[in-house]
Amino acid sequence: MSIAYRYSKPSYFTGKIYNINRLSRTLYEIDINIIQDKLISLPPQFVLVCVPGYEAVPMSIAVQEENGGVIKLIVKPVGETTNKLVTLNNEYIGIIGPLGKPLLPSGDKILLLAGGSGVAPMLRFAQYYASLKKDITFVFGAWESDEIGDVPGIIRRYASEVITTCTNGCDIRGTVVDVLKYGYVREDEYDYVFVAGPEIMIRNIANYVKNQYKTIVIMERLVRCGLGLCGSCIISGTNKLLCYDGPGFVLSDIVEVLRQ
Amino acid sequence: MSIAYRYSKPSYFTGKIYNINRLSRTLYEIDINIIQDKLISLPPQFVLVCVPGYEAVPMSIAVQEENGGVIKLIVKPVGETTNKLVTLNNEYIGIIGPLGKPLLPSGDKILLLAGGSGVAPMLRFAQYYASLKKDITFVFGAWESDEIGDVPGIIRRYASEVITTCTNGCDIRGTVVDVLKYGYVREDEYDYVFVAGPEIMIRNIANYVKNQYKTIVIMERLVRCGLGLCGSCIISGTNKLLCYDGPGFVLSDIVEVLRQ
Amino acid sequence: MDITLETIISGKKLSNPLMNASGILGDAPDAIRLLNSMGFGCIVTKTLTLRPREGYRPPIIVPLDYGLINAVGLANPGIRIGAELVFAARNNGIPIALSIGGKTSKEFIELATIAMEYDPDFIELNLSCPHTPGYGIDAAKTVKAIKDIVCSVASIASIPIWAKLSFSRNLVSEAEAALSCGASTIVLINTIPAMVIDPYIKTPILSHGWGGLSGPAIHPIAVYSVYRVYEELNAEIIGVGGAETWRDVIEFILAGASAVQIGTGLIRKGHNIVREIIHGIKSYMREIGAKSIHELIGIAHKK
Amino acid sequence: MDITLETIISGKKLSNPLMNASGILGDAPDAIRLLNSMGFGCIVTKTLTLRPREGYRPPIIVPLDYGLINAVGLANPGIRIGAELVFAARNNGIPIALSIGGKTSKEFIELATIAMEYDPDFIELNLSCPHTPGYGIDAAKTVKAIKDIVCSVASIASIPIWAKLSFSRNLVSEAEAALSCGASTIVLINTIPAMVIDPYIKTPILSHGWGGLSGPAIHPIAVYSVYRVYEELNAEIIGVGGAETWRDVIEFILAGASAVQIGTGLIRKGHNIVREIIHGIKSYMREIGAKSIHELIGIAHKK
Ligand SMILES: Cc1cc2nc3c(=O)[nH]c(=O)nc-3n(C[C@H](O)[C@H](O)[C@H](O)COP(=O)(O)OP(=O)(O)OC[C@H]3O[C@@H](n4cnc5c(N)ncnc54)[C@H](O)[C@@H]3O)c2cc1C
Ligand SMILES: Cc1cc2nc3c(=O)[nH]c(=O)nc-3n(C[C@H](O)[C@H](O)[C@H](O)COP(=O)(O)OP(=O)(O)OC[C@H]3O[C@@H](n4cnc5c(N)ncnc54)[C@H](O)[C@@H]3O)c2cc1C
Ligand SMILES: Cc1cc2nc3c(=O)[nH]c(=O)nc-3n(C[C@H](O)[C@H](O)[C@H](O)COP(=O)(O)O)c2cc1C
Ligand SMILES: Cc1cc2nc3c(=O)[nH]c(=O)nc-3n(C[C@H](O)[C@H](O)[C@H](O)COP(=O)(O)O)c2cc1C
Ligand code: FES
Ligand code: FES
Repeated sequence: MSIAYRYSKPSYFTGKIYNINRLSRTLYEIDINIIQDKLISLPPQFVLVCVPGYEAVPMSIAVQEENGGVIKLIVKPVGETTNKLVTLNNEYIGIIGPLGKPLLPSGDKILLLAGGSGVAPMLRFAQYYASLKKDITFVFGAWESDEIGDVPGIIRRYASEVITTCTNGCDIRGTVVDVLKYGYVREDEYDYVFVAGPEIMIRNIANYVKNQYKTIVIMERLVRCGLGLCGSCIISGTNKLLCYDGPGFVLSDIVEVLRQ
Repeated sequence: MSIAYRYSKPSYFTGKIYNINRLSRTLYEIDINIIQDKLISLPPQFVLVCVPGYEAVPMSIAVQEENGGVIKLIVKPVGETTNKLVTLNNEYIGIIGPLGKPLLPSGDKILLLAGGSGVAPMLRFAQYYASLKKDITFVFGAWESDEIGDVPGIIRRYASEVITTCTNGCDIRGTVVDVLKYGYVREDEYDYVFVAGPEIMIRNIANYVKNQYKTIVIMERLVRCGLGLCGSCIISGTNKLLCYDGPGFVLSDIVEVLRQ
Repeated sequence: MDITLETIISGKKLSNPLMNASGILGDAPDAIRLLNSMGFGCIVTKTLTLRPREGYRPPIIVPLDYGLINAVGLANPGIRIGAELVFAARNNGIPIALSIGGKTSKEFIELATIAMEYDPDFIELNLSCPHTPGYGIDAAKTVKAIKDIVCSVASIASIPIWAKLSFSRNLVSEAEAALSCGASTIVLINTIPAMVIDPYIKTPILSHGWGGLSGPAIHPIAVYSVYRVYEELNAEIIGVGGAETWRDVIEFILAGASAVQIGTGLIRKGHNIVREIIHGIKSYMREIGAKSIHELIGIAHKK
Repeated sequence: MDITLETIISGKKLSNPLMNASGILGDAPDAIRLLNSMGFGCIVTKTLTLRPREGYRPPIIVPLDYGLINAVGLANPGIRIGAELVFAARNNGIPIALSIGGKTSKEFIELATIAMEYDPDFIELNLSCPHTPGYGIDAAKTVKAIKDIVCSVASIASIPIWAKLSFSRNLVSEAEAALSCGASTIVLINTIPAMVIDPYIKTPILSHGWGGLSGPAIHPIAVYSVYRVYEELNAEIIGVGGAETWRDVIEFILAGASAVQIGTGLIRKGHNIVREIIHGIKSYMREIGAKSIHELIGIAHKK
C-alpha cells in the first residue's frame, strides 16, 4: 500500500501561501507551503486557518502533497475572514491541525458527491483512494455553471469519472441528488458513498440513500477550539463532537439528527 | 547487525531489584527490572541509582537484557549508599539514565582490561561485541583471589578468553598491567584495547600502551547531576565533562591528564 | 477485600477520584452526557458567569508538544444553563460541581444563590482563570480578595464550596484564607499565563495574545502546589494539571489530593483516558498491595 | 549590507544575543573555557554566594520529557572564584556577567563590592532561585525586598546591574521596582517550583523534595513574562526559559528581549546548540529580509 495510515498530532504550523487561483465564480484554490515542517493528514481531516488580524476558520485539506509539506485548500469566500484569505498570496498564515479523525473504509468502487465547497474534502478522498488505485466516480454540483468553472480539471487528476450538475450548462441539469434519483449513477454499484456540501444537500441525500452503513457524510458545525474542548461543535442530539469524532460520520450514526 | 545503534534519552525510571548475588568478597551483582519501561543504553553509558533515603550514585550498566527492560549492575560497596544498595533485594529504586555517550569503535579483536568494579563497564562492552560475534579477550584483576570469586562465570558468557590476575591463586600472578608487560597478551594483536578500574591502574596502563588512539579508558569523577549542567565531573585540565563527553575517552584525548 | 477506587470529597462518596476539569465540555446537557459516558466519578461544569459570554475569537487554543495554551475567554451560556446541567447529571446518577465565576464578591454571591437553586453537589469557585480581564485571578488577586469572595459565598452556601486557585508565590496563604472562610476543598491548579508567537507572522498566535498553559508542562508545578498546601495546611485537595496517565494521578494522590481533575489529557489521550487511568491505578494498587485510595492520600510526606 | 547578529546589552555590544543561563557550568575556569568554545556572545557565571556551598545531595536533577527539575541548592565555590572566572573570560575575549546571590541586601552589597574588584562586564542579581531557603525568591519575596536589594547594590555599583526575576503574579511591579532603582536590564525567568514523586518509592525524587522546572515546559511562560514586561515598561530584557531552537530565541526577541540565555537546551540539544541556533536565526533573517537583531526586538507588540 502506498499511503501509510499515519497522521501528525495536532500542532501549530506556519504556512506560506504561494499560489491563489480563482477556479470559479465562488471557489478559489490556495496552495500553502508548510514552513520547515510537515502536516500529515488523512481524509477527512481539516485545519484551522488563522488569518492574521482576522479569525481562525475551519478548512478541509483538499489535497496533500510532498508528504504534508504542501497542502491545497478549496475556499468559498462567504464572510470577512474567508474573503480576506483569498487575497493573501505570498503571505504567511497560521495553521492548526490536522483536526478530526480519519474515516477511511476500504472499498474498490467509491462514489463521491460534492456540493459547493464540499468539493474540498471529497477531493482529498479522491486523492487518497486514487493512490490506492481504486475506481472513483466524482459528482460535483452547484447552482450555476459559473460556479463549476475549472474545478473538474483538478478533480480529474484523481477520479476516473467526473460528472457535474447545475441548473444549466453542466453534464446533468439538476442537483447532486438528482444524479442518484434519476439513475445516472447507481448507489448500489459502489462500496462506499461519500457526501459533502450544504447541510440541506446532505439531508436530501440522507433521505434518499438506501444503505446508511455505507454512506459517509461530512458535517459542518461552528468550530472554535477544534480540539474537542469547548463543546461548540457538538452535534446536538448526540454526544458527538464534530472536531473530535468527525467531521466525517457514518450516516447511520447521525441520521436521526439529519432527519430532525 | 543485530544491535541497532540506538539508546534512550536520559529519563527517570523506577526499578525493582529482583536479585542480589554476592559474586566475590567485594563485588555484588544486582539485577533490576525497569518497571513498565525500557532503559536502552550502549556501552559505556551509566546510570544514577537513587537509593531512597540515601544518595544517587553513578553505576555502569554491566549487562542489558530484554531490550533494556532489565539491567544488571556490578557493585562494589565502598560507602554509605553502596552498602545500602546491596541490601535492597525486592525493593524499588530510582534510576536516571542512560547518561554519557556511547563509544563503540569497530574492530574484530577486542581486548578488555578490568580492575575491581571496572569489570562492570567492561562486561557491557563484552556483551556488545559478543553480539557482533567479535573475538574478545577479557582480563580481570584484583588484589586477592577472593575478590575474583564468581565473576569469571559471568564474563565467560560473552568473552572467548578470560584471564584473571591477582597476588595469588589466579591465572596470572600480578596486576592487569603485568599481563601486557610480560606478554601474556600482546596489545598489537588487538584492534582496540578498553580499560576500566582504579585510576592508578588506568595511569599505569596509559604509561605502558603504545597506541593511544586505539586505547579507550573509562574514567570516574564525582558525578552530581549526570547531565552536564553542574560542572562537578569536569576533567580538570581539559574542557571535557565526564558525564557528557565520557565516561569513555580515547586515551590520546586525555593522556595529558593521566600523566599529571 | 477487593480494591476500591472510591474517594470522599467534602463528605460525599465518589465512585472514583477522577473528574473533568472545569471548562472542558461542561456547558451543555449533551456535553454532560458525553462526559458521563467516559466514566468520571464526578462532573464539573464550565465556569458559568451571570450573563452569557461569547469569549474570544478563534484561535483560542494553540496545541504544543507538551500541553496547550488556551484563551477561550470564559465563553459560556450563563448561569441559567446550570439548571439543565445539574438535571442531566442527576439523570445520569453522577455527582456534579457547578463552577461559577464573578468579578466581585457581590457577583459571586448572586451566582452562588442561583446555583444553589439548582442543587448541585458542590460549587467550585473559579478564583484563578488567568486570561479574562475582571475574572479569575483579576477578581482574586490578593489574599484579601480571596477571603472576601470565599467568606461571602460560604456565609450563604448550604452545600460544600471548593476554591480553585492557581500556582502563585502566596499559594499557601491563599489556600489558608479560603479554608478559614469555610471552603471545604482546595482545587489546584488553574492554567499559568503563557504566550506563543509566530516568528513569520510576528504576532502572538492567540487572538487574545496570551492564554493559560495546561497539560504535562504544568503537571510538576501542580504536584508541587498540592504537596505544599497539604504539607502546610493538611487540607482536602483536588489536584489538576497535566494528569494524563495513572502515574500522574497517583502522584497527585501521594502528594495529598483526594481527587484529580483531567482537562487537556482528554484531548491528548482521547476519551478513553478515564478507563485507561482507572485500569492503571488498579494494577498499581494490586502491585503495591493497596486496597483503597484513602490509604494513599498524602503518604509522600515525610512522616 | 550583510546580516549581523550583534546586540546591545546595557550599552555594551555583544557579538550575538546568546549566553548561557546562570548555573549551567559557570563555576570553574575550565567550564568558562568550555562555554566559550560553544560560541556564546556572553558568559554568565553560576550564582556565587559569600561562602562556598555544598548544595543538596544527589539526586539534584530529574530529566523529564519536556524539561528538567533541578534542586542543586546553589552549590558553588563562593564569590572568591569570581577572580579566576573573569580572568578566564577576559583571556578568551568574551564578556562575562557575574551572578551573585545573597540572603539580605547587606550580603548583596558585600558580594557586589567583591565582584566589582574582579571587574566583570555585568553583575546579575539572582532574586529568583526557588529552592534554596534564604536565597532567591526567599530573599526577594516582595516588591519592597526587591527594591531594597537592587537599590542598595545600584547605589555602590559602577557597572551595569541585571535583575533576574522569575514568573510571578506581580512580575510587572517587581520589574518596575528593579528598574526604578537603576537596574539596567531585567532577566526573565528563573525556574518555577515543581516536584516529581515516584509512585512506587512513594516519595519525591529529588533529595530536596521540590526543585525548579526549566526547559520547553516553561518557555511559553517565559515568553509571556518577557512580553508583559516589555509591553508595560519598555525595559531592556534578557529572555531565558526553554530556548532550544532558533524559533524559541526569535520568539523572545519579538516579544521584547535583546538577548537570550540558554540553560536546559545545552543538555537537550547538546553543545552544538549555539551554532545551530545562530545558523537558524541567520536563515530566518534572510528569509524575512531582516538585517539586524535590533530591528526585530519587540515587534510582536501591536504598534
Ligand atoms: C470541518 C469544516 C470544514 C470546512 N471546510 C471548508 C472548505 O474546505 N472550504 C470552504 O470554503 N469552507 C469550509 N468550511 C466552512 C468555512 O469554515 C466557513 O465558510 C468559514 O468559517 C466562514 O468564515 P468567515 O469569517 O469568512 O465567515 P463568517 O463571517 O463567519 O460567516 C459568513 C457566513 O457563513 C456562515 N458560516 C460560517 N461558518 C459556518 C460553518 N462552519 N458552517 C456553515 N455556515 C457557516 C455564517 O453563518 C454566515 O452566514 C468548513 C467548515 C467546517 C466546520
Ligand atoms: C561513571 C561511573 C561509573 C561507575 N560505575 C560503577 C560500577 O559499575 N560499580 C561500582 O561499584 N562503582 C561504580 N562507580 C563508583 C561508584 O559510583 C562509587 O563507588 C559510589 O558513588 C560510592 O558511593 P557511596 O555513597 O557508597 O560511597 P561514598 O561514601 O560516597 O564514598 C566512599 C569512598 O569512595 C570514594 N568515592 C566515591 N565516589 C567515587 C567516585 N566517583 N570515584 C572514585 N571514588 C569515589 C570516596 O572518596 C570514599 O573514599 C562508578 C563511578 C562513576 C563515576
Ligand atoms: C480549553 C480550556 C478551558 C478552560 N476553562 C476553564 C474554566 O472555565 N474554568 C476553570 O476554572 N478552569 C478552566 N480551565 C482550566 C482547567 O480547568 C484546568 O485547571 C487546567 O487546564 C489544568 O488542567 P489540565 O492540564 O488537565 O488541562 C480551562 C482549561 C482549558 C484547556
Ligand atoms: C541545573 C540548573 C542550575 C541552575 N542554577 C542557577 C543559578 O545558580 N542561578 C540562577 O540565577 N539560575 C539558575 N538556574 C536557572 C537558569 O539560569 C534558568 O533561569 C532556567 O533554567 C530557565 O532556563 P532554561 O529553560 O534555558 O534552562 C539553574 C537552572 C538549572 C537547570
Ligand atoms: S470546536 Fe471546540 S469542541 Fe469542537
Ligand atoms: S555531573 Fe554535573 S556536569 Fe557532570
